[in-house]
Amino acid sequence: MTVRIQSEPFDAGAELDRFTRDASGAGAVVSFTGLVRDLDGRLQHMTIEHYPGMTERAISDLVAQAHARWDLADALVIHRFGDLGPGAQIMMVATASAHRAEAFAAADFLMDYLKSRAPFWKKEVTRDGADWVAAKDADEEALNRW
Amino acid sequence: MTVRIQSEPFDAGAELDRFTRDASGAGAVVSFTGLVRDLDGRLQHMTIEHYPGMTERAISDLVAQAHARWDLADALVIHRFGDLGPGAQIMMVATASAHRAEAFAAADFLMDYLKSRAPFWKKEVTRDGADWVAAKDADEEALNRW
Amino acid sequence: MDVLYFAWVRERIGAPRDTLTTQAATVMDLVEELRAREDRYAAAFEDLSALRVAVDQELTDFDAPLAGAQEVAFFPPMTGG
Amino acid sequence: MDVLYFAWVRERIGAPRDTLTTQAATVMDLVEELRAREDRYAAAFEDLSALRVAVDQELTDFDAPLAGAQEVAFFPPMTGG
Repeated sequence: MTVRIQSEPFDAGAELDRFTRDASGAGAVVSFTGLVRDLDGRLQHMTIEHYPGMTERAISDLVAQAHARWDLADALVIHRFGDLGPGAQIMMVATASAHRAEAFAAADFLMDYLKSRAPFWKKEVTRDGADWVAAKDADEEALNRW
Repeated sequence: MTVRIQSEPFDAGAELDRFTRDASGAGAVVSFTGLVRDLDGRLQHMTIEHYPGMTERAISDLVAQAHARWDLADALVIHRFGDLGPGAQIMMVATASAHRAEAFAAADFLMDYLKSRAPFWKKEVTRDGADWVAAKDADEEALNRW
Repeated sequence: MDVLYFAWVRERIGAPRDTLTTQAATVMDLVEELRAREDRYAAAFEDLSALRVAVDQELTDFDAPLAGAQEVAFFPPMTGG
Repeated sequence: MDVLYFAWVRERIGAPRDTLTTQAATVMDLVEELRAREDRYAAAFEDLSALRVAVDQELTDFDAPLAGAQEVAFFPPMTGG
């Protein structure tokens, strides 16, 4: 298990290659990359705040839950905080399993819970001002799938 | 849409980075990589046969179906044929969307259909001989999800 | 008409393709013609539930018509991905 | 006890944390104490349905006990991923 919370950019492709190499024998690797959307060109940057300490704990706990539910060879979570420009990579999740359905389900589960249960808050800064992104009902409801 | 059927190896990380860069503005990118399992060290190599012409057609058709069902910014399918050693990357799928659920669903759908509806056949060569991999009932049943 | 064979169907028949002229109206008629050719064909087409067929590169059924078809392919259930 | 604020809760209160001594038995008791401090606290805690709370870095409810707690955090619903 790898969980990294960092302000620095990361290279999703290189991370995927390293993860895949280390999980050799797994057969199936699923990755998710989340990017800053440019809001039709209005976005200047996004600021991500987090709760140091709790963030690592909460995510490690989610990964442990994923391992308990699915037959995973390995899992990776990287999440950035700080100021990110349009198009920047915010975070990635990767899962490896002998079975593609398990790798997909675990990555999907981790994303749903990271959205609503890991202590991150996004603020969008545009020329018109700065606004905290509101949590979506759909994201909360997505947790009922699991 | 990119569909590539090739005997040469590919670099999943570099492909993911290029795909993500080209799909900027999408917000969510999901990838799947399929690897040759080593069968507890017994595998010498896997041979993948395909049906040139039909393969490209069938996969382009699946990608078009995915675009019709989900709000996708882009999709990528790369699938190798020929002899592949243990741990080699067999294929990858990537999907990009404004919404993570759509990117996940489309990648999952493409994988289910690539398994059972794209004209590829796998043969495992071990010291004990060579055997065509049998299609699994579970793979056929997975199509009923869609 | 080109008739293509893949995977163990190709191995059992011992060739990747035949080019033939046929009056077969359906895939099933063509299968009967091929079965009558030689034992290796009869062996390859013994259990049709283990076979899939494509006509002009589209998956179809054994009762599909062959009028105008240029390429028919027989193979086991696919195992891609 | 450290009381931490994040996102717009931090902005509304104007500070990322308070260190205080309290006899509050539950999170709700602590909220009442904070509300009574100053208008900016009252404003931050006006609508509890818009807030979440963690005690010692575990998400919990407003009726959770505070016995032995060292760190309480208040924040809006999370928007990670």
